[in-house]
Amino acid sequence: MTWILLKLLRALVTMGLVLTFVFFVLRLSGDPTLVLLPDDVDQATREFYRAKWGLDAPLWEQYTSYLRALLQGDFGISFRNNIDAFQVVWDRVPKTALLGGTAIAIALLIGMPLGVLAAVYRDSWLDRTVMSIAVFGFSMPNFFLGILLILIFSLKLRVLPSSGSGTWAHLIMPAATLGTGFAAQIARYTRSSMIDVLSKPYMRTARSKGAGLTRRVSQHALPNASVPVVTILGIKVGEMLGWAVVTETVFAWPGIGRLLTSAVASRDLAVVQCIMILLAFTMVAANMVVDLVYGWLDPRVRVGARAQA
Amino acid sequence: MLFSAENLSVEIDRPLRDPVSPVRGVSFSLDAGMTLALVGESGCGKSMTCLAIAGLLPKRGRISGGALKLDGQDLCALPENEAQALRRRHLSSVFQDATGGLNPVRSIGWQVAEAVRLRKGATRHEAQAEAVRLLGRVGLPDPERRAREYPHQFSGGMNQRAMIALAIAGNPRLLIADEATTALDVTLQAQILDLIADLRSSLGMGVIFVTHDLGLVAQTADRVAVMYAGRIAERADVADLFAAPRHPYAHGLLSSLPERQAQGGRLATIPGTVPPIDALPGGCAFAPRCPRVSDRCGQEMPELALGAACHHPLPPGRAAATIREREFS
Amino acid sequence: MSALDRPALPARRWVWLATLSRLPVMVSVAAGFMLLMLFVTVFAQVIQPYAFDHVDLMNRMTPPVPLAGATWAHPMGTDTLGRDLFSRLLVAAQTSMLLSILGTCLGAVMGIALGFLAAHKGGLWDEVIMALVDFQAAMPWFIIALAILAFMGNSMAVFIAIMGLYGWETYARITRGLVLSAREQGYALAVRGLGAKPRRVYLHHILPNIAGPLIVQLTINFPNTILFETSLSFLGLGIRPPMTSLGQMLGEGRDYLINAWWLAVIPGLVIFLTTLSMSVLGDWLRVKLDPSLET
Amino acid sequence: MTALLRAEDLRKSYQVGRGGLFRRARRFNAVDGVSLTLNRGETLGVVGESGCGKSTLSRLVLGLSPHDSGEITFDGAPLPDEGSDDWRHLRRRMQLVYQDAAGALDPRQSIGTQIAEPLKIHNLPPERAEQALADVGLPQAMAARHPHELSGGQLQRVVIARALTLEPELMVMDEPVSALDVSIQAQIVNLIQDLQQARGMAYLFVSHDLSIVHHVADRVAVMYLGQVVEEAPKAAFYTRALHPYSKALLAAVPVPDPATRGRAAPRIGDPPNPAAPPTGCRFHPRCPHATEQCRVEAPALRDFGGRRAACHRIEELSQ
Amino acid sequence: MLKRLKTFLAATALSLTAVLPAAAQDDRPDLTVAVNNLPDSLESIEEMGNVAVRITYSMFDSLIRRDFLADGSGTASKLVPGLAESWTRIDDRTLELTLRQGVTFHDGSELTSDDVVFSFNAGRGHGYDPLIGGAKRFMLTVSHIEPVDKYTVRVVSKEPDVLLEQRLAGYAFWVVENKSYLTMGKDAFARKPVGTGPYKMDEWVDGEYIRLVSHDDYFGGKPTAKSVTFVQVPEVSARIAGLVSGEYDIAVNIPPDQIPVIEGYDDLKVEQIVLDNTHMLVFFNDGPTAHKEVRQALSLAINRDLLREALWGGKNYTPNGHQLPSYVMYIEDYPAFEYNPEKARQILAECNCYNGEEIVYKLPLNYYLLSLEAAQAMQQMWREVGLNVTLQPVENWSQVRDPDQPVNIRPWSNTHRLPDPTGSFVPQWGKESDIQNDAQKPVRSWQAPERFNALQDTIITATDWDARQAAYREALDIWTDEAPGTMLYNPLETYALRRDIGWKPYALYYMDLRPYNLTFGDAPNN
Repeated sequence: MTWILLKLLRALVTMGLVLTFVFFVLRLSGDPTLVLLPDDVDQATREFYRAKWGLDAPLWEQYTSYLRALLQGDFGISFRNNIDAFQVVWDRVPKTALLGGTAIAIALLIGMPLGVLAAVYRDSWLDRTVMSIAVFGFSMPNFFLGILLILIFSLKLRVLPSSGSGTWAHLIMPAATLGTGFAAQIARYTRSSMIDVLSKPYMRTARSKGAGLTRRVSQHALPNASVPVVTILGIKVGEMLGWAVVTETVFAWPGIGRLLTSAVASRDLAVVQCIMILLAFTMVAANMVVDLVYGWLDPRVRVGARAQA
Repeated sequence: MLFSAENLSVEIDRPLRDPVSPVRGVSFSLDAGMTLALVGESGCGKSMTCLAIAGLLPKRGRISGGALKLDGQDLCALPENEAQALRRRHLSSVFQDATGGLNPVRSIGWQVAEAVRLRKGATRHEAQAEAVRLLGRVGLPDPERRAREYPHQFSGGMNQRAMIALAIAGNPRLLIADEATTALDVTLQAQILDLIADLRSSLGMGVIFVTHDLGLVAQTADRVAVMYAGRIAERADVADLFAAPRHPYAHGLLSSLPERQAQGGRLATIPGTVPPIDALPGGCAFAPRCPRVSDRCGQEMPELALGAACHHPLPPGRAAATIREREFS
Repeated sequence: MSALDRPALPARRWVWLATLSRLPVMVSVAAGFMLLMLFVTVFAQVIQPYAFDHVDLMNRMTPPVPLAGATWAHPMGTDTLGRDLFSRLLVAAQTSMLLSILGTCLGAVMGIALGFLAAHKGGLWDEVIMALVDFQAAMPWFIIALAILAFMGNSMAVFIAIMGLYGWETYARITRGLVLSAREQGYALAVRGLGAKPRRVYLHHILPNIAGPLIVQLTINFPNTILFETSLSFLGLGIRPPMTSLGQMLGEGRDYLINAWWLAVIPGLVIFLTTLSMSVLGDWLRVKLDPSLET
Repeated sequence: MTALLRAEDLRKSYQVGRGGLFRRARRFNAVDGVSLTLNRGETLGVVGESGCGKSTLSRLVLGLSPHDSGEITFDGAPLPDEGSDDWRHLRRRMQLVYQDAAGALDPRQSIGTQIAEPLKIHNLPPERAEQALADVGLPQAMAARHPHELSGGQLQRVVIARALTLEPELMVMDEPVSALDVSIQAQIVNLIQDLQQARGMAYLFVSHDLSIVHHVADRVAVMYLGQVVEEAPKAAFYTRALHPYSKALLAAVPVPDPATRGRAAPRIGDPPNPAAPPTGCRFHPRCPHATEQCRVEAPALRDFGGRRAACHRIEELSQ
Repeated sequence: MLKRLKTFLAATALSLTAVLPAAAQDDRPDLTVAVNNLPDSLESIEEMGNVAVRITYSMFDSLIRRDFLADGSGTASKLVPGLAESWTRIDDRTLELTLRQGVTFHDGSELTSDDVVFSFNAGRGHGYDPLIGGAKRFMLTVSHIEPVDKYTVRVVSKEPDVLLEQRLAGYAFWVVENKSYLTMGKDAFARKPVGTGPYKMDEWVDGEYIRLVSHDDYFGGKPTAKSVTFVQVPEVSARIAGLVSGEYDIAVNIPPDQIPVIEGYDDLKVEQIVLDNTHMLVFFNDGPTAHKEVRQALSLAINRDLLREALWGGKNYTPNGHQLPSYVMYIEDYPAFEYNPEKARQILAECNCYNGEEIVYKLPLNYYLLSLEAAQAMQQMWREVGLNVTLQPVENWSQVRDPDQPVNIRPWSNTHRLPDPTGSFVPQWGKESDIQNDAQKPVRSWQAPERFNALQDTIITATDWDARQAAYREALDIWTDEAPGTMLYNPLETYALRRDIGWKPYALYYMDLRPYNLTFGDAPNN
């Protein structure tokens, strides 16, 4: 149990650092009333709102009261529309989760099998083809791929909607855009991990038992090879969140990423902070989930063992 | 005769270069309940021979000639799947790195049970019970509990025992032990050797025992094949070899053992180093290092005759200890 | 000892130069493209036919050459203000390359230095540096960068600092691991046992031996940095007018996707080809320099 | 004459894994109270199985890793602090050769550069490099090569040559021939012995191979789980070992003589986890002669006329 | 006389709306509008931005309605009855209005004078949390509104105000439902307002869309769409792509460059209008631009014709002076803004006050349509007369106005909210204005001549139109000479929509979706 506590403690420290960092960087960056209030509002009005949003107190006090509020689950009020900031953010979570989840599913369902095939048939034409596609896949900038897809499927062929999130048809292009690079990376990692595992002595043992190729791959190699892939998956969550912002912007997908860009543009401090904390929490949580999965996949992971990146 | 290798050759393809032959025309035979030791220095082809027999050659490797006869059936002549089925039923291997040879994410019991199922086609439940029995048979205390544990929870010796349990699942007739005790401490090694000997006699297995340690050969083998550069240099009964090696290489090896030296004196040595497998000299591969070399050796490959592949073998029955050192300097 | 701990391939320092003549086609093409990009980076101002910001309102959005209505005066056409797209592309590529090189180098230098420090000092130093690494890794840096740039306002210094901070933790982690394992085994230990001072051990022995994996990491990181820069500029938060970068051009061109698709597609293609070339080169280098890291 | 090297009650522990939030990390005593002496020109063989602490010991006595407690004196003076100038100067007098010769050489530098490196470090005349290469029987042409172009035996010669350039008084040989083939092993053993005769160096010869130690050593110390359980002149040890572990060890060695077959291997079970050594006598769970006293009380290393052993029951068993 | 005419017109308008055929029943289409942004609040008194009035115009009605389509242009400023059937001037400070009877709010309650009084009095407006004073500026002269009986109210101004009727037809004078406002509270009401308009709130998903559904009891007839959804699509290309792929029926805020694209599709068309809004430049009284001559040169160097031609396809215009042709007292012969680089150079040479110092033009990104493009083009124009202008695009206004950083020029836009200088010129440039009282850094304030400010008083309070016009002309002269800023052009607002939708845009950002301006199928006004 100790190591779970330790993990939690580390996570808490990291979270604390993140939110402190975010708080100070954002607070030090200028006066939100200048953005949020109309251009020609008088000074008294500005003061009123500064007081209302708690921007008039000394920075240190703002910080402590912010922390105090956070501990009570209060993320503050969105400056823009007076709604609970957490609510504003939380409303968008399902959309981003749907997009990210689909992208991860695409990545795993396409990337893993391709990586396995490439490794098993190493140096064959299949391997070379898969790996070439993978290099293309992860070199392709997300925003460029998105734009090309829009150009082809929305503007030329007029078959898929280019923006919004109403139906499953809306999901296709954003998820494909977000999932492609990811799938390519997963394919590469799976391949290298599989190649590593396939050369391990226990694979020879399995062969000497008379286990067939399918059995060797599915029962012996894959459980071992998926361990580093899962780790990578955890690490890549953060990267994916970044890409999600871009993808959501390109496809006007109303998720966290879009909320972030608009909140950032309008200096909605409470919302931006809430998003940052949520994202950092997601990454920390993802890493913990990875640790758990890791332990489940690999019995060697024991007390205090530290996952190697 | 349980098993024989006849003129076995192995080729390994290399990218952008000519293939190499780490095993070139190796022949030996083995009866049930007997131990044959394959001995030689690193790179002599002994492990590759084992892999060829077990059908575990690396992807680029293949048997390029000869026959492998198990109960008279030639594994090389059979279709691939039939040969593999025969191997699966009758043949198994134990390798040096037991801990690496076990799958780290599967329990010991699962792995042994899998071998049982693959070899005998038992049900999951039966296989599990059989696995526990086998683990007990190889001397693991509390096999019920141990079966649920993973390789990393075992010591090296326990893992080697588990590997042996895995290897004897389904009562194979031929066991290949490739440097099976090399990584173990001497006190453990002795015990594992005892275990293998015990199993051999109780199960009536033939054992091919691959090692570089002449001490082990002396202690375990009935017959010995000394390999050098992919070929058998000498093939003899163990007592004969140690009493009077006929091939100069075998003789050199034995002489360089500290046990066979006068105390405090210099050790006998074989000058030079083993040639790389892709740059063998013409004729006898040992010729450049051989004290008995003649012109003929550089041109003509010696055939294995009367147990030694040498144009100038040492006379039979002559005690090795009496050979004077100057012959090798 | 895992495969990662093993020292890099022995003394093949110049072998890759010798094998340059028999490179795979893909690698040669990629290398050629990167050389072209480097040439542009250095000489953009020399080869540009027009000033990149020269506005010509009467010649707006002329198409690139193979298309109808194109002129050789503007082989890639002009943008919404009649500026020569080819010239802009040169300068944009220059900016993006410079920023990415600068960012990569900053990150690498910082990461490698901290990695060495953590490995050398150990103890509290190590703990603190690794905590920073964990912290950096736990932050969605792209998103933080976005917020910082939007809130702090964009200045070149801030932008470069943010790019430099991107990815340093990977270098730190890798360097620390490599140094620790290199130091604990073999040659480094032996040289220390001969009485060499740490400086000699690190500079003469460890650094050359871990350079391979680090260079490989550099090649992995570089395309990411390009994407980082272009993504931010694409979102309008990085390089901004009147300056230009590839991402900024693409972002600007996005609004004209329907009537002037080339405004977005040409810079997008250049970004794609750059990252692709770098990845191809990186893969090849990785096999050459550090077989243990093959992915 | 003072001993060249003297170690008193040396202890060294390593941390196993990471500590928990509410628990301190377990420590593993790799070397636990070892005392030994080595005279000039003498060879002390240290034998034991993997994990017994013999390699750790070899690094401790050289000062290459700091010890937790105890005392090491070299030529009458305590070892200076690791990394200090004195410590660095002392390198000239004591050198290490160990099993992994390929690892001990920088893969990126030529043999010549590497052999000359200690001379550069200590400002010694560069000619010594050539001499050293000749001393280990390698042609001068080797100097231009890189490590990956050499065979295992040649690499080990290079490592020895590099150590020789400093003309040390003490060489610690940690399994110097274990990785080599039998025929090459013999070459290196001969070389090591020749050098000792020529230069009068003292060797601390660490090995798991009892026959090689038998061949090279003057005295033998047996280690078990971090402790010396027996120390004796070679002849006495090989003819009549006192400690039950020494006996088991000797009995387990496969003798290359088929005539000796049929000896039963000592059934002493698997070694315990070194990180959690047994109480009392550390050998007691595997000892056929263990008593209640052995379980509880750790035996001291006692003197038996020129030899030492740590066992409660030596008197009874030797009768 | 005037009063009677208005009543007549109002009656005609009413009869016209009544005569309009009732729209189809359940098969009315759902309308989807892709908008660049959604507002944060729908409380019209608080949120008066472009993105808000576009939506609130469909949810509320004003007492008097400005009929933009009176001449079919979308820029007309004719006043017609709204919620008030008729109105009469009691004196020059009091206007009495008679409410239409039987008008129902979205919640089913009937419109009475209580609602009107509440909408403009202390409960809301000035009295209630009046801090965001978007509305306050247009109510400047209004003292209070009082009920006479259930269907009659009186609007009283503090001073004589000839524009009272126009004000009532303008921004923010939308009537809300009294009781629900008080029960819900302002914040909740801002999310789900209750008005009399043709469409009522259905669902609001922040950052995604606002969906309104038909208010079938609308007094102006049954709305022609079953629902109207405003979908937030900030990117131009995405709006167009969505329109092309059939997701949206109307896309707003289309840059002029995209017009040929839209026209390239058979099933799409564009509707354009030049807005009652002028893109401006403000020259701060700070650094090089503290010199009047530099400011004049900056203005003279701008080739407005070229900018309009290149950026706006020549479809918009630059006003002659700070006024619009639709102004009641439009000065038709007022000279246009001059483009004369020669003269600019000459002024600079003669004044001896400018030696190539850096002039900083800071502009917020993505704020005014094409402002960045215009800025880059103008930079080159300025360079040609020797003015060294640096462009600094920034994130937001606070960076533009950062008191610690140099800034000499910033972009601006002036909306002409009333067809009169008091609707724009006076509040934006007068003595109370931010231009003359820079809150960030007072030294940047325009030091307007006293005469200018005195003339402003006349414009506000005089009731004699000729006196007002004379004062206005003189003020414009001073303004042009002093050049605290200059005008560029009025932007063109372009809507792209399905060809079978009949709908016309207005010169303000209102989207009028009332039955008379929204038809499907064979459009009568097409």
